[in-house]
Amino acid sequence: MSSIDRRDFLKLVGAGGVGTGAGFVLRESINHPVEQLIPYPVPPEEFSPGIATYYNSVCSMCSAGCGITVRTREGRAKKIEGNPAHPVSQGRLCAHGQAGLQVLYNPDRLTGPMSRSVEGGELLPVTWEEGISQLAGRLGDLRANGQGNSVCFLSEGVRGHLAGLFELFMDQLGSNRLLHYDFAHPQTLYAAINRLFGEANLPYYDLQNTRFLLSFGADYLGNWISPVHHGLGFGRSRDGRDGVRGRFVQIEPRMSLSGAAADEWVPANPGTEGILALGLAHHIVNEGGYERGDRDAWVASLEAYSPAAVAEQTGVSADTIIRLAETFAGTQPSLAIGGGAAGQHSNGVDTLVAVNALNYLVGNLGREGGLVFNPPPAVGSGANGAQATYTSMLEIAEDARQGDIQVLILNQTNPAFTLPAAAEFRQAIAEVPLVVSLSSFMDETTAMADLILPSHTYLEAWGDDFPEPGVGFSAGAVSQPVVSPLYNTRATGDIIIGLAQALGLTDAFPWSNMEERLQEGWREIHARGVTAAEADDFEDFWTGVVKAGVWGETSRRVRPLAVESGVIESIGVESPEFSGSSAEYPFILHPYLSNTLDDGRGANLPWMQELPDPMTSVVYGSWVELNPTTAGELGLVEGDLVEVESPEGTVVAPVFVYPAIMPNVIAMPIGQGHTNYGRYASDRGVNPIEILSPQVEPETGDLAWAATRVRLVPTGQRVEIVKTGGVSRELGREIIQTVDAEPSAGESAGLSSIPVTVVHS
Amino acid sequence: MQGEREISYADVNRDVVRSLVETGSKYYITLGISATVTLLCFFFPWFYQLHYGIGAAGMNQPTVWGTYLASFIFWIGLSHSGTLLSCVLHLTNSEWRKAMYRSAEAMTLFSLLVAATMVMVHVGRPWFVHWAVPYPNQMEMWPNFRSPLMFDVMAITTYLTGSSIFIYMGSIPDFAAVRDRTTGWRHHMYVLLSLGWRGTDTEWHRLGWAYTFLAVLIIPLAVSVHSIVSWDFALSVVPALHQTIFAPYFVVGAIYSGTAGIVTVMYFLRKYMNFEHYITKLHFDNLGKLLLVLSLIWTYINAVELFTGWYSETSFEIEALRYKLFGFYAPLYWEMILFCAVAPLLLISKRFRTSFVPMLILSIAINIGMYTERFLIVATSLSRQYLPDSWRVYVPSFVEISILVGSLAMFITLFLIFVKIFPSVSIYEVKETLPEPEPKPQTKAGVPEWQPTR
Amino acid sequence: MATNALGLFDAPSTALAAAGELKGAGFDTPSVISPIPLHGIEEVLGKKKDVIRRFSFFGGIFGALFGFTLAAGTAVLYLHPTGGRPIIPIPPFLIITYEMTILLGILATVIGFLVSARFPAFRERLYVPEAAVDKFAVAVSCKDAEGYRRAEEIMRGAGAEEIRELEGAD
Amino acid sequence: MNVSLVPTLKALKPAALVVGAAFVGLVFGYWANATLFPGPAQGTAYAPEQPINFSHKIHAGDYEINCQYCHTQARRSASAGVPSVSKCAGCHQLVVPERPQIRMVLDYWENGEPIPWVKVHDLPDFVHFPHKRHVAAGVECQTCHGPVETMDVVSRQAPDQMGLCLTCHKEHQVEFGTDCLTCHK
Amino acid sequence: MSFIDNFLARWQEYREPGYYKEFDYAWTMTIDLDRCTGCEACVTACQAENNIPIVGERGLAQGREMQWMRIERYWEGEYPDIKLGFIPMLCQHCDAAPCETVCPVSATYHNQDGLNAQVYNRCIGTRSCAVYCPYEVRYFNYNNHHWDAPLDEQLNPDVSVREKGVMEKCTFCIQRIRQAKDTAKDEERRVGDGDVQPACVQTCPAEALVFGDRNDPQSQVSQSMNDPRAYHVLEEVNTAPSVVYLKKVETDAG
Repeated sequence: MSSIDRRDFLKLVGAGGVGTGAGFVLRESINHPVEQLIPYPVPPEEFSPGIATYYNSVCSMCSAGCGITVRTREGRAKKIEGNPAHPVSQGRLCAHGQAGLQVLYNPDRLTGPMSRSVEGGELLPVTWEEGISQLAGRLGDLRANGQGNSVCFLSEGVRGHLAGLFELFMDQLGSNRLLHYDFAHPQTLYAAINRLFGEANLPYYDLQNTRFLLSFGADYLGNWISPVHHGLGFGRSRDGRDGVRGRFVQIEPRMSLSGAAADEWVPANPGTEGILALGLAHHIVNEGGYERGDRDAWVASLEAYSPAAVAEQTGVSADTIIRLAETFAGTQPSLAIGGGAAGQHSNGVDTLVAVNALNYLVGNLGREGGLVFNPPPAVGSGANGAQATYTSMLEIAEDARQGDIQVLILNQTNPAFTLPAAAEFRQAIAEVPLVVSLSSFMDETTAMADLILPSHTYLEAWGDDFPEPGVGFSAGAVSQPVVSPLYNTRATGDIIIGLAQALGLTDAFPWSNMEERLQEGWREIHARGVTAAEADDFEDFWTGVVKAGVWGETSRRVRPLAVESGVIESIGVESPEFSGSSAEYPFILHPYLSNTLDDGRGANLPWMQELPDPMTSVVYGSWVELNPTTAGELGLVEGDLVEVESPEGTVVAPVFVYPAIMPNVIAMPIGQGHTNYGRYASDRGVNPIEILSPQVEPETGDLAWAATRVRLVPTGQRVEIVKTGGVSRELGREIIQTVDAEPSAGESAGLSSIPVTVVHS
Repeated sequence: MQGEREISYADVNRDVVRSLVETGSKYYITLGISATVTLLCFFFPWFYQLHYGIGAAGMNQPTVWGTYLASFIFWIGLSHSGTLLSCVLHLTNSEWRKAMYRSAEAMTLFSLLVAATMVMVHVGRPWFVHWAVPYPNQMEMWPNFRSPLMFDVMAITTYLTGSSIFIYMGSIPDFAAVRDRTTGWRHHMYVLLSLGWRGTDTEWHRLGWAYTFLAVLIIPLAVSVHSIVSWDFALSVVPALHQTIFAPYFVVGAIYSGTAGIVTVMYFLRKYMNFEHYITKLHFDNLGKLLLVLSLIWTYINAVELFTGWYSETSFEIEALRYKLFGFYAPLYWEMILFCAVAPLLLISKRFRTSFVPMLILSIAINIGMYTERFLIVATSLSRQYLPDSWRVYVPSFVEISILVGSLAMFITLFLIFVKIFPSVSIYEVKETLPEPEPKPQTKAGVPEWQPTR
Repeated sequence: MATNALGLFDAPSTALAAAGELKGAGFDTPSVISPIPLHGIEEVLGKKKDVIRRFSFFGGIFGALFGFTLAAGTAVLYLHPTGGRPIIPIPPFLIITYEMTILLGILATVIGFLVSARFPAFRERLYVPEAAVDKFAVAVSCKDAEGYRRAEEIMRGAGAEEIRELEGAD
Repeated sequence: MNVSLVPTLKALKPAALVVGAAFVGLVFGYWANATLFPGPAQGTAYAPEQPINFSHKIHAGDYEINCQYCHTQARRSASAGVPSVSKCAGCHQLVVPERPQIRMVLDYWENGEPIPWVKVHDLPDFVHFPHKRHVAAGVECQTCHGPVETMDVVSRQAPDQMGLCLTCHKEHQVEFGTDCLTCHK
Repeated sequence: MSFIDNFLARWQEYREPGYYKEFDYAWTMTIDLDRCTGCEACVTACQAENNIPIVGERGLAQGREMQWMRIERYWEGEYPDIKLGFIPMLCQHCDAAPCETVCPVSATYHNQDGLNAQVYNRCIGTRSCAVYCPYEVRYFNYNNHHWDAPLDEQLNPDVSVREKGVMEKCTFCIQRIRQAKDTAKDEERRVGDGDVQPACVQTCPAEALVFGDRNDPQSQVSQSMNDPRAYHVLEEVNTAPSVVYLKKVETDAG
């Protein structure tokens, strides 16, 4: 075949051409996209590309006030870690604190001021100037006509100079309606401490040096007061000391995280914890060889609480009571703490008084491993001052209905979610002509606002915090912006100052922004000159504090071992009252703060939604916890949807058979059931707070949120509960191995082992 | 052979060539349907999975293996009787093999191909599977030959090569025969395939030897292949999988399902390719006996597995056992027992063995049972491992099921194409089974001209 | 000039008989073309020696070496210690060795077959299509016309149906 | 007769030729694309057009400005860093501000905009390449980036491929230089 | 043929089980179960540090959680005397790891620091390692994961984001180890005790987790490994883990 004819030749050329094209396209298709190198117009001083920079600040995810260290790269926050220098967190941090990043980078953040042009109309973006002037105008008029008091300011619990700023602003307006509202604020504990010891602030519970801890319903490792610090204490008390191993006993109707960690879990009927405490007291005073002068008084007021009688009411056997009493008195130092649901019954304050009195009886006041009294915080009156009780919230609502409230300013607090439906707070807000929200998220309450002036998140703003309760000495920290603001938002302090200036209150508010306010405030602290080693120049002091992220005084208070007069005589705990008849509503509802979502504020953080509940491993969603026997009687299994019906309403949630809960109690986690609050939170699970009956603790007027009776109505439907765990039984596989405790002896480490950062210049 | 009527050498050629060149509309319809199903049920879902990720399937943590792997083992298993059986029977030169071995080997070939595609479907990043092939590259990386999976790669490559060569060698004389009777592109094709075969005594002699050596080599290979597949599981430390008996268990299971597969294929060949004279009751009878034996061995091994598990009295083994027998997948388990251990006992009766439709149904039932077995091996053990708090059941997703169906269709499609290219009954070996032609009385008449059937 | 006599028989027996006589008559060993392998042909035409076995054997040996070298060699080229095993563990590598032995054994066998049977055929060779159906052909090469006549005679005697004179080698 | 393969092969030759031609075309086309338009995909001689015709030849070559004068991060950080616009402006407000290209730089500077340089060497995201360590080890920039000081337009000299790293690491017996985790994150 | 010579010369070495006679650093973690409170701070810390995706409710319902560090919980007894134990479960970095041998492409192997390395970009997704791992700590990317902007701003640039079809697991925060080694190298010293801590160890409020180099007898981790309570989970599988658990202490009532 010497020569190929024309047709063949063309064929070949054609084939070759097609092939070439194909090859060309092939390479083109696997080519990477072009990438670019974008330089800074001006190189930033604080950081250089590829190298991490660390900023110290304060965590605001809960009220504990842990010091944090934020790792940033290229000006973006990448990771939050505990600040090793901070006495509360000491380099550690809880899951919640870690998730702070998702508050900052939350896709559902409010990106700028918005206003409702017409009543019930759309929220439309406005400029800050417009927003501020709109509000300032309204406030100006009211102030001018002496109606300043018709302005109400509802904030989340804030401390330090921001709290001061709020107070200043409000009385410049001539209003006394400034309230901090947090669902979980331990109102009753404050009252109890006050009645018992005449202290305005909570004492420091020194877990890490105690050798025997009795916790009455306080989930100190979950979310009671300062979980991270308690965690440290727990760990060190357990294994931190040679030969000494702290023992922990948890008394509560439903096993909490702390209950699981404890060596012993004692279920006691809801609301009878105080009675149980007095039972212990009775034994200590009568058989415990109690010698102090006031013995007779004790005997007198305690005689109704013989272990036998108490056993009767609490459902805890007399032997157990006596055993606990003896160990408590015998193992020194020992510590009794109370809180959580135990303090949220009709007898809340009495209960906590009784519990804390135990510490007095064994002489654990103001000493290591006991109850250490805090000095007043370096700035402000402390956390309890402005805190709203349920009753005061009801008053606000009532005033709103009366039309006495013209302007309602909300700061990061979400009463529409955290108040029972019975409070009819939503309806009340609707009555207020101008509702303003400074929240960073579109939560249920903000959704009802007419004007939204979104604040920075805590990672973008200046601020300071003085942990309350402290750690036995007064400490504080400055929180600084770790990233430049993502959106068109402003620091809460700046908004207030801005408002004040717009109102012409320049002489009361001479500062141009929060940072200045802080510096001035810290000047005073510096001037007090009580810091351990003092930097003589304020600038150095200031930079030092900001760098270290913490400041502290080493001075401790010495306080006589005594209780307020008349307390002993008046001591006693009524049996708890519940709404609804036990016949109609056989179960007691035990709501508890979700370990992952807190009181619901964590629900918009995907990490928190995906973090399995430690006890049940459930993610995303709500559930109802039932004792296996109860479930058996009702013929319910995991996943069956039931109506939880209280006198106040009904919620529907799937059953989770929970092995460690009393048969007459059902438990539900608080936190889910948002209707707004972003893509991760909204329309997920149910909110048990809604069906709580408006039972109040008479002394404080705080909501007795553990005092609701309910009944269960199976719906016949079922759902698959989404959880990460499989079968939570070991089946003898010795995965978690154990040894028996060896008798502990030896002495404990000193309280001074808590590091106090000394600021050098 | 005992066909209903005597057939001559010429008949054989005629019938076989007919089966190749004469194609009815029924064939095309079947082919069309199976091809379409392959496209819709295999390739579309697969492309979706490539786009979305393995998440398209129902697998989860910790059950990270699912039906894809089960199918893989199933197809590998199915491949096991063809060539292996053919080899054994060749060496023991049993007559009855000769009519059926060609299609049996074809089955091996195609089920292997399908198995290979199942691997592609199974892995998370199929676009990188070439990393499992030892070739020099700029990364200076090589596969890890310590891995059971690499044993697999090697074994299956070898097996695929081996069986395709085996089936081809056996067909050369037939290609030659067909070559002379065809025209056009078919002729060209067969000219190439037959390599110029003539059938001289030398050529026959060489072929005979080569064929025997191949048979000798392939038998141990086939055994090793399924042992190695079993080691993918047995070399792990997973309670129900870490078992010494797995290799023989898998091999027997493979031959078992494979033999059942042959019965199925035989039935259809006989019915739709009009090979009634070549594939007869005899074959079904023999295959039936084989099946019976295999089912007994298989049952025995199952019993042994359960017994040792039970006897161990460790939480892990006991749980695995309990879960298999009474757990979430128990219905499947008992279905498997019914189909693979109980039903085959019918084969004791000769009437059953020699009646076609019942045999067909049984063979299909057995393979359903065997697929279940493979599925259970994966599912029950992986969903019940060491840490109870990580236990979770696994349910196949729609995509997985569709791909399973699709793979079956793919197998059928390949087979349909095969029967039109390869003489699906071996011409020369069938002739060997016929009585030798006797010399005719002398006639001066020349050789009658042979008419190619067209 | 050389030529071939090719006789067609319709039974193996007669064909073999013819082949035997031809051999006896001093012709070079004739070749028998048949549709099936003929038993007893060796008695007639003498044993053929077979080379394929050598191919298979040495292929296998080479495969074994290759297999182990592949496994061990690549393992040391880039060290990836795994699971507390040595870089070169024997048992797993024996499996690779085993597989490679068989693979190369098979390939060698095929080559052996092709070589020894002289495939593929590029030149035309002696062939009659009928021999692929039901005829048995005996082909013998004859030096001259005389030789051809004798071959024809013998085959007719043996009962050939037809004799063809064919040019060309073997 | 007719057992030979030759006639068939002859018959099939045209078809074979066509297929062959198509294949050759495929290879050629791929090669052509690779040589004519060497994209950011691996390979050498990729020299994209930059927003400004910055010449390393003039700066690094003729004026012998040290690489790290502009790429300051190279010795401190994983990324070598591309100079900020202010750095360019710093000199060029005084030096030849009138030239059109320089004008463009100054415009960027005055508008406070970054210059969108196009990446020439682009390592995959799963690779951890700390310039710092390599500078510290005394590796010349040119080893990987080629004789930049002679380039008016920077082009990729080394294929950004694993083999390259390995060869060098082996050559210099880098401690654990072939451990995957040394480079892969 | 230098290659062959080399090969023969080092034959002994290549026959050494586990290859490494001694690790350069032997990174080890001890977990004190008596301290662990199950608060799961470690879980979130890990998620934040290692770009672990947000799987979403659907994904979790399908059982495809991604927690390199997870907490397992085991109930013991029945109401009222019932106990709940927590055990953090993460990659045990076994020195005889079943997962390593099975990978056909050497995407996972044991490196000179005793780390069980997982090279994401080499993984082809056969998932065999997850099957072979008795601790169930290998997690597979069933699909590409997505971070709603601006959540992606949080992603750690030192850790690659894994694509679909890739197996992933705890690395003992290799990026931190790398960083520590880098600094140490600058200061011409070895990495000291406490220089490097994985995110989980760093954040654990109860200080239940300790991390360090067990080659250094002075290191905190070596100390706590000597605790009589030390044990390995699933000892019987004989995987020689680098994670050591300290037994939980049981106290009889009173």
